[in-house]
Amino acid sequence: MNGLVFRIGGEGGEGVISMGELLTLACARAGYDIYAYKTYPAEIKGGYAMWQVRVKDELLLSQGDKVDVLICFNQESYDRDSRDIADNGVLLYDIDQCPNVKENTPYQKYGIPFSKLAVEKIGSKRSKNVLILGIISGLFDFHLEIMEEMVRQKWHHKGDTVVQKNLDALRFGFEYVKENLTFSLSLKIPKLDKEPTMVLSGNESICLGAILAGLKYYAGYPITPASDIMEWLSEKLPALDGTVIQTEDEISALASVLGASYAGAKSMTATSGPGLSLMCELIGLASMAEIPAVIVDVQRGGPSTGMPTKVEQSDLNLALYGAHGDSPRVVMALSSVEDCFYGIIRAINIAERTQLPVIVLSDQYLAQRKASMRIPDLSHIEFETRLEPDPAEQSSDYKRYALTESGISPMAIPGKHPYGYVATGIEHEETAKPGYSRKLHDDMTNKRFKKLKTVHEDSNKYVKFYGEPQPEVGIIGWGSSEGVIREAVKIANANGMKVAALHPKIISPLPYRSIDEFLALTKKVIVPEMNYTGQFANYLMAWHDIKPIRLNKYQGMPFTPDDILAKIEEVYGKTHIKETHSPFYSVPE
Amino acid sequence: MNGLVFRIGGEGGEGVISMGELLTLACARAGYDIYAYKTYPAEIKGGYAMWQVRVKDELLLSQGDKVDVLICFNQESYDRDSRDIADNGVLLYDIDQCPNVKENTPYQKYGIPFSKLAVEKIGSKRSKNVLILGIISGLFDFHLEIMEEMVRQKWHHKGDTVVQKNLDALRFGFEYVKENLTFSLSLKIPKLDKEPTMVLSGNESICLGAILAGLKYYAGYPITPASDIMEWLSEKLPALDGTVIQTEDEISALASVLGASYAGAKSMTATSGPGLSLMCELIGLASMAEIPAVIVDVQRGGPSTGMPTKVEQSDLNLALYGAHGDSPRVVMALSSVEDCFYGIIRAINIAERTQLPVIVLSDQYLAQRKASMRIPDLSHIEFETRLEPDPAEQSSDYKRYALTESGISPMAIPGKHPYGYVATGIEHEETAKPGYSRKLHDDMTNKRFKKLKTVHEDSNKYVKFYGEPQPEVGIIGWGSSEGVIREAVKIANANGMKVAALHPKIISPLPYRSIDEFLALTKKVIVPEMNYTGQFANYLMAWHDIKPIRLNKYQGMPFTPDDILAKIEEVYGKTHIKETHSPFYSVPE
Amino acid sequence: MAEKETLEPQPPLKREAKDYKSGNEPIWCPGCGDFGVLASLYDALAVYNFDPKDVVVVSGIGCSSRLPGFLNTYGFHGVHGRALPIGMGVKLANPELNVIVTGGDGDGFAIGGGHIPHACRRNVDLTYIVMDNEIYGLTKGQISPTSPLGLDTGSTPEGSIENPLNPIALCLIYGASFVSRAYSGKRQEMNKLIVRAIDHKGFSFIDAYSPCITFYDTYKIWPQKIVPIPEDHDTSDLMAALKLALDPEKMYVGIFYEKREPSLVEREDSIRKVLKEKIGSPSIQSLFELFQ
Amino acid sequence: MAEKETLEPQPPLKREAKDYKSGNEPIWCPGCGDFGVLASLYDALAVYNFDPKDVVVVSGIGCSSRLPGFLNTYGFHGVHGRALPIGMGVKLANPELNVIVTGGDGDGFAIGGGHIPHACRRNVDLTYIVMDNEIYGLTKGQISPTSPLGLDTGSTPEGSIENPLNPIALCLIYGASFVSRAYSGKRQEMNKLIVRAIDHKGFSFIDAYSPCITFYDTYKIWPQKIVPIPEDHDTSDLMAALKLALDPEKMYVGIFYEKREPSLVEREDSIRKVLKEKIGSPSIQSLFELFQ
Ligand SMILES: Cc1ncc(C[n+]2csc(CCOP(=O)(O)OP(=O)(O)O)c2C)c(N)n1
Ligand SMILES: Cc1ncc(C[n+]2csc(CCOP(=O)(O)OP(=O)(O)O)c2C)c(N)n1
Ligand code: SF4
Ligand code: SF4
Ligand SMILES: [Mg+2]
Ligand SMILES: [Mg+2]
Repeated sequence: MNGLVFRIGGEGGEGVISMGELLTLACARAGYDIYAYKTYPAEIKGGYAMWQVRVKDELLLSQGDKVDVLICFNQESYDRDSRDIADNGVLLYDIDQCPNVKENTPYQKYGIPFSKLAVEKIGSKRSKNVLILGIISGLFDFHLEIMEEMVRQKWHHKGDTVVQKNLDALRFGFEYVKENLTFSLSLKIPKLDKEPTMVLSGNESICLGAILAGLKYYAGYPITPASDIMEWLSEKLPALDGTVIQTEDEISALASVLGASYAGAKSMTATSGPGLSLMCELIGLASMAEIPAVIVDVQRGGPSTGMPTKVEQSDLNLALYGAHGDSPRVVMALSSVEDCFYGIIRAINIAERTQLPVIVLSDQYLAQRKASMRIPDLSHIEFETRLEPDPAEQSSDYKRYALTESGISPMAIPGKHPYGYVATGIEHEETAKPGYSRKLHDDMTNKRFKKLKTVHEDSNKYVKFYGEPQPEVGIIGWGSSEGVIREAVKIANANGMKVAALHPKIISPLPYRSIDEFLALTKKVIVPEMNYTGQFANYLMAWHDIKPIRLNKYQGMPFTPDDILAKIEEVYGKTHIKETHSPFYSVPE
Repeated sequence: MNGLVFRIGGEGGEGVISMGELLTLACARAGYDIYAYKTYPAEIKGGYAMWQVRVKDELLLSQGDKVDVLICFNQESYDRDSRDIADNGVLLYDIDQCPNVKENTPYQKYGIPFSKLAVEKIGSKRSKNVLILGIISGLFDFHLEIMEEMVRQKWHHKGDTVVQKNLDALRFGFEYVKENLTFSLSLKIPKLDKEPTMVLSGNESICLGAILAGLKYYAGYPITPASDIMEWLSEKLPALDGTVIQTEDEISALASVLGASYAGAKSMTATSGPGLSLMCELIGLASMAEIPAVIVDVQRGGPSTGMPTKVEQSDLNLALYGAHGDSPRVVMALSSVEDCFYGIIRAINIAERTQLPVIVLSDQYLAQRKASMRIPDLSHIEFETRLEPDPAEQSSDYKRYALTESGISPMAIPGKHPYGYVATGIEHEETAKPGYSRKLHDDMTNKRFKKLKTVHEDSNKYVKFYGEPQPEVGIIGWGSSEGVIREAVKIANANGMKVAALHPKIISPLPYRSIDEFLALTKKVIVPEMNYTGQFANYLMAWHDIKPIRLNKYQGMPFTPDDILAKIEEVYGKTHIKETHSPFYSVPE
Repeated sequence: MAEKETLEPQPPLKREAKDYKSGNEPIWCPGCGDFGVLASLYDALAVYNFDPKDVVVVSGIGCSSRLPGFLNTYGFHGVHGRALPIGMGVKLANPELNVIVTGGDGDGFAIGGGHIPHACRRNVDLTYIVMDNEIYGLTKGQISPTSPLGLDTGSTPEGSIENPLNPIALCLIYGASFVSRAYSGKRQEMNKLIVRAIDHKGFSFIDAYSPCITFYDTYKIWPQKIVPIPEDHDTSDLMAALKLALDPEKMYVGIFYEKREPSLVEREDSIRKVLKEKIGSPSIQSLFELFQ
Repeated sequence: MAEKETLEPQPPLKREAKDYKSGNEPIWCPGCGDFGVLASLYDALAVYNFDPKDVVVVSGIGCSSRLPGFLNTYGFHGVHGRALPIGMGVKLANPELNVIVTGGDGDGFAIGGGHIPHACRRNVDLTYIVMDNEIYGLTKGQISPTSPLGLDTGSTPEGSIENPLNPIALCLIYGASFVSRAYSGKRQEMNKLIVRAIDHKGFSFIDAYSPCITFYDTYKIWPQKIVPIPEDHDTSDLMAALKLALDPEKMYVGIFYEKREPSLVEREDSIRKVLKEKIGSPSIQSLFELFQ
């Protein structure tokens, strides 16, 4: 099987999303790799909602370009989505809800009265979604028993009658296909015999990783698309003797995270752009008072309230520079659902090790899409904790901000070590006493920045290289586009184009060495990012001898492999590199 | 006369500052150019305070390097300051308060019992400062009548007895010198016949310019070193039918500024780093909702609470990038007391014209030093107001965010125009209705950034070039170091070194053209800045083909001409440009 | 206030409720309490026959904060929690405007909770209507500062462990000069209250109970507890008002408290007067002279 | 709380006030009221004989907020206005610690005013001492939210036009479980009050009158108005407490209100218990299984 892309579109609240989730999990249980994402309206109720899942028997890197099977619940979905159907694809639509459907199409189509069938045959409009799952099982010879098991698990808590009704709907759909549709699509979904995987979203993956890394304190304020991190953790962390608290705003969230971390707990908050903007002052405090803290920013369309349910990668500048003064911090970008897991562990480790704020960038697309992931091998994961004063040398002149070789000073923990000291955002002497002499500020500034050195090592370690070892065209990407870029590179390589991609996971400090090595291979470098100003490209320009070929998409939608491929082909065909000195008041090329 | 540098040092609260102010104004009234600054303790009471004023019969560009006349009130001042005395300088010190004074010195020195004389001869310790002013008048043959006039004006409201007491003190000091000191310093301060100038601080200059530009609403929250802008305005603006309000925090201050500006008033706030950090979210709102707003940031030592009474230029990154999403704004840097006046007018003009937030960077050094400035010629100043809907074409389809050629759309004013619309931080259609379609976000993002184009013209206009037309070594500076750099260039040129400096006043958008032209002259470019990471140098590196030779001072003190000269000489002597690719985790070279 | 000559509400002259509707259809869930608040507001504006151009409706972020978009007046849909200071700026810049600030309980009492005390004590001339559903609607159901103890929400799966705030008592203690409550289920009453609140000189507060049918359906709980404030309640008696506000059983609707004190606009004006008497209206020349 | 076995304050065992002093001399102006607060705090810590390592004193920014530096306990001198949430984080991360939060009236009621309601209603287990001088000291004398109407300051040259907030009434209405006031001029009383406040389980609030001799010298005004709360005052009677707090003439000192309610730490613990009963202490394996 060469992979299938399913998309379900309809009105928000109609069950589009929950049906998509079931389908996704079923495919994963059958042994497939899956790659799913959703979009939903910013409006409160109603509006267009969509779930898309790609299913394949090998590692998936992107959501794909064309849709093989589109299921339309209503006309709006048809109007938006039908143009994306592959020529040899299939359209299933609710014949009563989609009055205007084109006659002649390259793809096959079946109008089925989903709602009517559900009401008339099962006696409940709500069973429509499960009925459609049955139809899909029938169409693709998909293992009904997997679906049945999932239905049982999902409605178990609602009692036997509800479970039975849904099982009836499932079976009805299954039979309906066999009896009514003459289906010429040859795709079948056999069951594979692979080791079990997890199916989870980026946000869920972050939660899982954080718990594993020893998270003990989480404070947050609801905001799309980060809220479900708090919601998920609040159902689990307290049972692990941790604390989850919803504070009155983001400022309070980060303030309490700093308090908790100061008191010895591994601590974290998650937010989206508006919350990160509000946190700037406290990021500076963490930097100055040297308090480990992890801040997850699930980016959405900006600026300001912007487009809360859409994806964008436009908070990089803020993550790098948000706080007055020279305030060192680490900035990471998560690149896949799996990377969310390992990345957040890395973030907590780095925060603990360096006593710095670590800002972790995710985005709406990554946070809410689902992917399969191998069960992590815990024996290979390292967990770091902060440097504490050596209990052996209990001396009376403990210096919280001692000037050490690495810049890292042992951090005494209240209640644990017999050293009172005052953590402070004022410039201070080694003892933490406020001080403003010229030399002091000089020394302390150097100290605070020196700590980034150890992270620079990580930075060069956690950078991925894909594609041709001797590329003619390069790509440097960041964040959630990793899979899409990798897929594009694969296709390009297969088509004979010498292309390679570099994908750093730690954005600040940059992996200077790795990037310079990459630039030594080729100077034609595409920098794709989901924003207008090319924040990453600009940042690269400051630190490397590079004239990035910008590829900016700012439409609230993620890149597709085709987007990247088109640019590769354009650049590959060229002899001269396009001039990309683009003052940012003009439209990036 | 070749210029004199006076410094007064003592305990905060002893009148060091007010005495310095009197001396400064007196010199200005005598027709001299003056350049004065102070440092004072962050501690609440006590601690070392200092006033320094340089006096010259031609334009002054910096505070100077060496002190010609040092007046020490106490031992601490002696310990800190005496090393700065010029070889042919003079030290006057309170013989009772400074027990440890070096014997053999290249400079002359006089121990005078300031306090004792004040108590014994005038009958009040408080008159010490005026007594010393008298001494200075005597020493330098300075026009006593100017001093007398000032004393009368200053203590006028306290009644005749107080005035008389101070006049007595003044005269006593004057006579004391004549009788007791054998003074070999040949410097005299004759009265010049120049047109009258104003003596004011950077903050005062901002207030004056803002009022002239039509400021009608000011909201702020106290913070060192910006508070006196609010304090000054609150004594004047209401009398001009404006409003000044101290809000509960900086967020509220900027929020109310946006409200007032939306309602049609030219509006402004001023703060320092911590306040700017808190304002990030609302800067993004101004950017997205297209509301003119001027935000003055009087920078101080950072990060976090840092060093509130010390200078630093480390908020540039935050000014450029502080807010999530791609949020256009204009960033300016004030470079002198005079530039504070014209610069703030420019800022208000640009905000009105572009309907953008304009962040204006000043710093503690510039805000609190005093300089003389010619009375502005009002006929040469332009005042802009925002584009409003054309009253002639009162149509019903007013579009607040109309997509125009320039990106600028007419802004209807509540109460004035018959068009209700909703200003919003959510992505929106031309009518201001929320919308999230792919094309819309694309179009609107382009629109918002296009507005910067007109500012780019200003940017190339408001850039200063100093020095050799064909330099071998260049300097690009920003902000308050302009005078110091200019003076260093002057000296270097006089010494035969081909050096020139470029000083942009608008930092974003950069004057790309002017900088490229400058870089075409020489690639050896020093970028001096008062911060650690080299924020401006990094920013230049992103947009220009430049390998800046960094000169970073981060000790809470401004550059001196010698600092700059030393670097010029170092670079000038070299054949190869130093490699300055300095990843910012390491100490900038 | 423009077009409003007397303190007494005028009978509708020309404009009706529909004349304040914008072209945008509300995007709230069917049954959302906010519809009732919006309708009452239309009616109130019609009572005063305000010219839409003289009205500014300011809001924060939340379901309720989308309200300005459904009016054809001026509006300012700002960021989460900052509606009050934005409204203050609007009013101070142009005191002729009629300023109404709206938003949700999260917007007002959580992230924006630091601004209410100051709006109250400054007696800013505006009407603040909080659409209180005791939940975060827009972010899909987490606790708000008014959620009852024990409420099971997305962020409190085992029930909220925080005592709720009492918005009426808060504003009374902050020194608000007009403090009231209404229920969106009773449109007539709510309309009358909004009319009274707009009429009030200074800061007027309405805690507008407005159920979120989707995430915390209080349509069945609240009506049983809601009772009008007794007729004999003395609205100038702060302690009596507090007593009503703190009643553990009943949810009183009506005017709790009302007093006439100089408003912020009036006080700013008096400062201007004092200052002008002292220094006149300084010419730019005289400002220059200050530094000579 | 570590080293504190019973709810009754213990007689000093070993440590005295001086054993809590750090090496740093206070940098306050001679005569500043904050000296009195600091001394009272030393004494109170000595009463409990806390090990300095088990005490964390958290503050914001301001003259008063420099206090932690003068103790040899742990301290956290944060940013302006955020001391309460920082303190909450400290306590929740390690409930064994004794957390005291301090700061000024500007720090607490202006920029930090949005956090107090939530600290109160959550009943966070800490003692909050506001050194209230009704002025901004550190920034050299501008109005604070408690400055009296008409006060002439750097930012209000013609007198403040804002009604002051009443911190006691505020905290009462926010649901604080211990609300009190003391005057730094009366050290004995203040010391006793701090001892009581620390003893209280949950959130305890002390409005600590502490004159700023430099920018608003109230040493002459206040003592005339300050009176102890009448002995017969019932500290469980909220309305009575409010009445005292709102007295227009007198400035009462003493305990206004006190109640025993589950604290945040206790409630978090009960949530943990409930959850563990439901899902156990999930192993990492069982967490992985959730997604299979
Ligand atoms: C700074 C910031 N934080 C968080 C959010 C996300 N957010 C939007 S509305 C909202 C709360 C909505 O609750 P409420 O104010 O009660 O309004 P309702 O939707 O219930 O009417 C939140 C947390 C945001 N937009 N901005
Ligand atoms: C975000 C921010 N804004 C403003 C300031 C400046 N600031 C420092 S202390 C202070 C207020 C001091 O008043 P208060 O809290 O009453 O303390 P006091 O000095 O009177 O003890 C202000 C406004 C700051 N440090 N940070
Ligand atoms: S979610 Fe609740 S508050 Fe929001 S529109 Fe729906 S019912 Fe109203
Ligand atoms: S300025 Fe006021 S509050 Fe600050 S130390 Fe001095 S007396 Fe105390
Ligand atoms: Mg709500
Ligand atoms: Mg104070």
